[in-house]
Amino acid sequence: MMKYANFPGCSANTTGKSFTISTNYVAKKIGCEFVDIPDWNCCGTSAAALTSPELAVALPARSLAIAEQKLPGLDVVAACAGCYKSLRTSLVYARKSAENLEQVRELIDMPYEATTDVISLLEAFSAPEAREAIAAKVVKKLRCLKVACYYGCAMVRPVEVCDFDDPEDPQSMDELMALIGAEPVDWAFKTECCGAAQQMAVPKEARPMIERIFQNAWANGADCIVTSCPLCMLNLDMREAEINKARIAAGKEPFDIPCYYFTELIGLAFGGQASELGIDIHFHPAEQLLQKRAQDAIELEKAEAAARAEEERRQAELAERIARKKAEKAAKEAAAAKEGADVGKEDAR
Amino acid sequence: MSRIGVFLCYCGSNIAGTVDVEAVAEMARTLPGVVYVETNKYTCSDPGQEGVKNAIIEKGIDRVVVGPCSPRMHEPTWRKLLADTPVNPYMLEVANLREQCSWVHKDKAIATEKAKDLVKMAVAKVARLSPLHSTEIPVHKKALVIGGGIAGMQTALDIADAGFKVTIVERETSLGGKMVMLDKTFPTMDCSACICTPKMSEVGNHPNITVKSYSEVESVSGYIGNFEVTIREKAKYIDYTKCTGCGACETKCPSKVINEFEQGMSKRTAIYKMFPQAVPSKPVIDAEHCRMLQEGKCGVCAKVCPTGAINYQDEDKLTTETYGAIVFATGYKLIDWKPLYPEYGGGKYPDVITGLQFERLVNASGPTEGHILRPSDNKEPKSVVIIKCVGSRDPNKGKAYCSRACCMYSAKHAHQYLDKVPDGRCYVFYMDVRTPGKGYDEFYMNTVHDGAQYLRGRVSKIYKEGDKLICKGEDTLTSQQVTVAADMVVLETAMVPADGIDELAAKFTVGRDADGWLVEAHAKLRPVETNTAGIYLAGTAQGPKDIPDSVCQAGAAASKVIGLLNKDKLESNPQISRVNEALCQGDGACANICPYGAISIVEKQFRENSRKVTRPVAQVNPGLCQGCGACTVTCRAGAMDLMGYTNESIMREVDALCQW
Amino acid sequence: MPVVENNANAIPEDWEPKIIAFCCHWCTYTGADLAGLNRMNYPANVRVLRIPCSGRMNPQYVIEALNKGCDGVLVCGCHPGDCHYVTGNYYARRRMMIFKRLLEYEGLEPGRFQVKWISGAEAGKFRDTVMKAVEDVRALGPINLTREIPYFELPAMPDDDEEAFNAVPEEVFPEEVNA
Amino acid sequence: MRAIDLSAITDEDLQACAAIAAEAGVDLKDCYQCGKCTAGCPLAESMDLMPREIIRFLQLGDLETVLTAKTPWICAQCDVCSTRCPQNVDICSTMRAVRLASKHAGKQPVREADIFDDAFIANVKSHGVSNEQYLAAAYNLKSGHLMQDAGNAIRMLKRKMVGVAVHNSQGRAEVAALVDRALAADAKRRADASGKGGEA
Repeated sequence: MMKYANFPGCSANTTGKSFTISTNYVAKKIGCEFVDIPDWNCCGTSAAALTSPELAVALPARSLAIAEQKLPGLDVVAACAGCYKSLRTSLVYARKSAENLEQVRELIDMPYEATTDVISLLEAFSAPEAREAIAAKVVKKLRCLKVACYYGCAMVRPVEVCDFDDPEDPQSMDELMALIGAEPVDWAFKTECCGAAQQMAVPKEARPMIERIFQNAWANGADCIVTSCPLCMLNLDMREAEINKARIAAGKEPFDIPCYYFTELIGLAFGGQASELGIDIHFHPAEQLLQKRAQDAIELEKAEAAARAEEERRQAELAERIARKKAEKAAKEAAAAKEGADVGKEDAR
Repeated sequence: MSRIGVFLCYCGSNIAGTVDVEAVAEMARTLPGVVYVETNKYTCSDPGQEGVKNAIIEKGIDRVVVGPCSPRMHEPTWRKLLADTPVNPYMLEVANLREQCSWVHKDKAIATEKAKDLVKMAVAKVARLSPLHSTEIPVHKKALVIGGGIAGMQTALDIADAGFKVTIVERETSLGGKMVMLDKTFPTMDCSACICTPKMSEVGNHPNITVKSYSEVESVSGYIGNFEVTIREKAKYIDYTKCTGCGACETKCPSKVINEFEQGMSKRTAIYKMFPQAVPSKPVIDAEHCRMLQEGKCGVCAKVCPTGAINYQDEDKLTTETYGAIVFATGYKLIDWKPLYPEYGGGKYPDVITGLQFERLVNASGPTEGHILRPSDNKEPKSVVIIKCVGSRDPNKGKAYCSRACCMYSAKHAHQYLDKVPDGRCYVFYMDVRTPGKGYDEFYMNTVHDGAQYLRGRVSKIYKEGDKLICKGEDTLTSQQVTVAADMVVLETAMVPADGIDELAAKFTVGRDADGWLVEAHAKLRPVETNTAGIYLAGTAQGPKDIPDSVCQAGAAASKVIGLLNKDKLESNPQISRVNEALCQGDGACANICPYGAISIVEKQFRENSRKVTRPVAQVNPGLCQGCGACTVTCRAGAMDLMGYTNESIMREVDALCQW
Repeated sequence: MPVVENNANAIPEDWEPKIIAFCCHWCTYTGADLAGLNRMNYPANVRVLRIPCSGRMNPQYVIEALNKGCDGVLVCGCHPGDCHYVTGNYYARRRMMIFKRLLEYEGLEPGRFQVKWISGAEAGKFRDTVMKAVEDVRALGPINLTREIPYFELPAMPDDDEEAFNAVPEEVFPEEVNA
Repeated sequence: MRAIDLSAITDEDLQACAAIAAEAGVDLKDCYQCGKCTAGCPLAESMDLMPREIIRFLQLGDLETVLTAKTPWICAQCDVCSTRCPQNVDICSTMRAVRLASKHAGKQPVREADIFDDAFIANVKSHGVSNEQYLAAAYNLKSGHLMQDAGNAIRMLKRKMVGVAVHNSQGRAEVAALVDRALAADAKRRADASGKGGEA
């Protein structure tokens, strides 16, 4: 039974709407239950860490303490990578020593034992049970779709805090994509930072970070980028147009790389419609590519079917030829034996 | 009751100037057990020594206290003197009246009081000493060298040239080790094979050297002069007495296997010689990949062999021999960088290679016949990045230490690349260039003049865009991020101890440091000896080294071995630990802390209360024990004691000082 | 702890502290010899007892010395990491540190039992250590001044080693068993 | 360029640099300046000092240079430097500690970054959660970049991602109290540390 306490995060019903919709769609299909932490509050993200270490620990700890009391025994799932990192950082701090835990208790002024674990949505969907359920529900494999899985930095670093996948070349999302028939490409910017809040605070400095991510995905033959974080999504999807404008001005070819949440693509493979999954409200047009690849997949399947038929025909032909040869050989041998027998007879005579 | 003779020395005025020696002598006469006291102007002089000898015989003395200079100065002199008398040389105690009394105090009365105390202590101790006898250990005049790389070969040749028999055990099918894989050697750029293969054949042909290739040490027992070693010679499936090494079998074998010698960059057959100049120059069958041995079908090699040397029924052979000395020349391997550096692609880019792969690429007998062609598409790389310290100086991912040889061989690689690809570009990322060695810095500067671009900084990431490998680094000298779009990247990876050294070292009780290298007895003064007497170190078994250093150390280890084998017998130090088996509980605490592995726990049968009882007791190996006494304190039962420094004698010394 | 802060008044005028120094043969004893060769000067209150290695140092010797009226004990060996016998001084360090805490727990003033690492080259350090130890112990006064030490005779040891070891039970050799 | 008079560096400067390192849990002496942090930094090209140089100036005790550098304010806290550092120096935490020290010293080398974080925390304090549209508006107002992302705001409105309605956590009063408590604890720790520093 897959049941988790859910930490929705501030963007769940705003910029991360599509992520929430598609996650709920997938969760329902595979029988995974998410219970929102009652009265949760903002994790504080990097802004809290850059204001005060105490604040960075206290903000997430409050939501975790509530989860511990109200939803005992359930692991907390955070869909947003930023929330995931903040929650885990606070948790790891509290678990480090009894003094730390006591300090956190004082800061949040609540009972707290730091017993509830925090995992990311990607981790929850990568669990063996979830993967089996996903594999069972796929009705339409997303063949021909070359995806660059983008994990971002908060999902895998620092290693002491986020230790569920490799910090340089994580694989969990690639495996999920392969599970639904898509082709994950091997690319190098899986865990490069998208700039996070700095895209707002220091946009001029931070924009090249996004461009380089698109550049490497494109150079490695990806059709699209798949993410697991609403902030990464916002930075990539919303700002692609602006980057393309600058590229055109500089005489460079613009990118045409739509971005998806991994849950959207899983939903699609379950037979969901783009509008059911929130794919229709992306900034960069996201539906055409999927339609085109679906068409490609149909053609590929046709071609494969033709190739299979051709192969069967050749096999049959070959079998027939072998049978004919065998029959000829047998006839010849029989003749020779007869002749030999005749010679023998003559000799005997 | 003991008959103690006390011989006090004036040492001219050295002692007598500050100590009233006669007063001390007067006191000594009153001490229990003392039967004779004599003073002398110079006891260590010939007449002085003669006097001592005469007194011993005349007065029937059975133990001796001398009160001259420090025992560190003349203790051996006194022991030698006693050896010529009926007194056992270990029934001796020296009171240090000069260095630790007369020379450090000015007031005669006070110094005399102290001298009296020192003599009291010595008398008290000597009264409790018992005679000790050194035993003679025979020395088997034969050495075992483990490892047939350049260090092992040099050690073996030096020992063999001195006239002693040597056996080399080599795990691989041929001698040569890592050196024979290299293309050229810095700083002189000699062809490595040209200077290494003659050594290999010299070793192979030396009348005093037995080469056991494809063999490993199975077990060992014994001690200095008498190591009994069992060697497992793996099945070669070829009768070397019949094989002529013609190579017909290799040309016909149908199985193709990844070639380890070429660092995985080409294939070899299942019946193979490691490389053309291998010694012994005969093939073996790699059983794991042989179709005949795996599936029972094939047998091509047996069919083509003109001398009928193939024997599919061959089995491992065990032989046991006794050796007087053992040299570890087990060498190194390169660290497996792939799991450690995912940011460098973790092995998924075929054109990110190691230095050893580069050596094979640039070698005329290598997989590309010496043309530098990158593995992915066999194109000549026009831009090469060399990264130093991959796994070295990186405690986060690899090893904290510096691998010592990389600065030089990376300069060599840059030089070789620019030599073979004159229109190519070469970038070397480094943190420091360390070139202490004759002609080394000049070599590095020449490489810089060849056009190698040295960049001070560590590369953070290598990734692929198109068919280029993008290397992101910082030139810390200008504080700029730099990127290079390279065709090929060479990682100069750290040296780590060879596989299996942990087990081997444990068999011989040779210590290993935190990184796994074998530990020398003293970093400065005994660099080629181990803490186990009779076992020596040569080459990179002890730590990262280049070829000249390995050869030097090999010679040093050989000279130690020759010094040992030159002796017919060793005299054991009798001042070693002794077990009181009545008290020993056999719990092995002593064995656990002994740094020399000298104590073992054995089952022994005793007759106790008219019954036969079998129980474990500690046993001290006199060939291994060095007499430190650490075990004596750790024994809870007090069963362990140190001869010459027994608990009883030290306690009485203390008592003498306090109460007499 | 029954430590008397200042017992200057109680110390007899003609009293001289008696200190025993257990020195390892390879480092500290050599350093002490070097102090002599350099004609350094230090108080004569310390008597050196030579042991092969600080790892040989049995805590019992310290008890014996203090019990029999020594005013202070020094234990000196090679610097950790420099032991002639590789690991002896590491064992000594652990044993002596624990033992020192035990003695202090029992009420011994810390100055009476000191452990120092002195190399064969550190003649100066040997001199300084001796001077410091003498000074410390002198300030503390005679050992039986600050506490009542009941005289306690350790169980008698066999008078002669040879006899002690002759007491070993008779071993039965395999041949004998077979026979 | 300028010359640094190393003998003019005061003990207080050295102590302040050590305190920054201590807050970050870093031993500055571990760094041997290989530059791997800078090499992998996705923002280094926009920084006035390389991340490696920040560590170097801390090693030297040049506090003023460190506190006025833009680098820690441009840093996106992506942790790639710390993950790859051969000597396990947590450069990312050091950046954070430097930035906080700079903030508390009243420096504002990159005004916008400081305004953004303050606006974010103020937003969280009043609503318990972050309301992106109001955060952006507040940021634009305070930083003077009035039109930044205005086009994107319209696109978001069209997609009904944002609206005028404010989301509030039910426990926003509790959250506000928590923020105050945390900041008070932070201030107390800093005061204690500087008090100690003064004594030493």
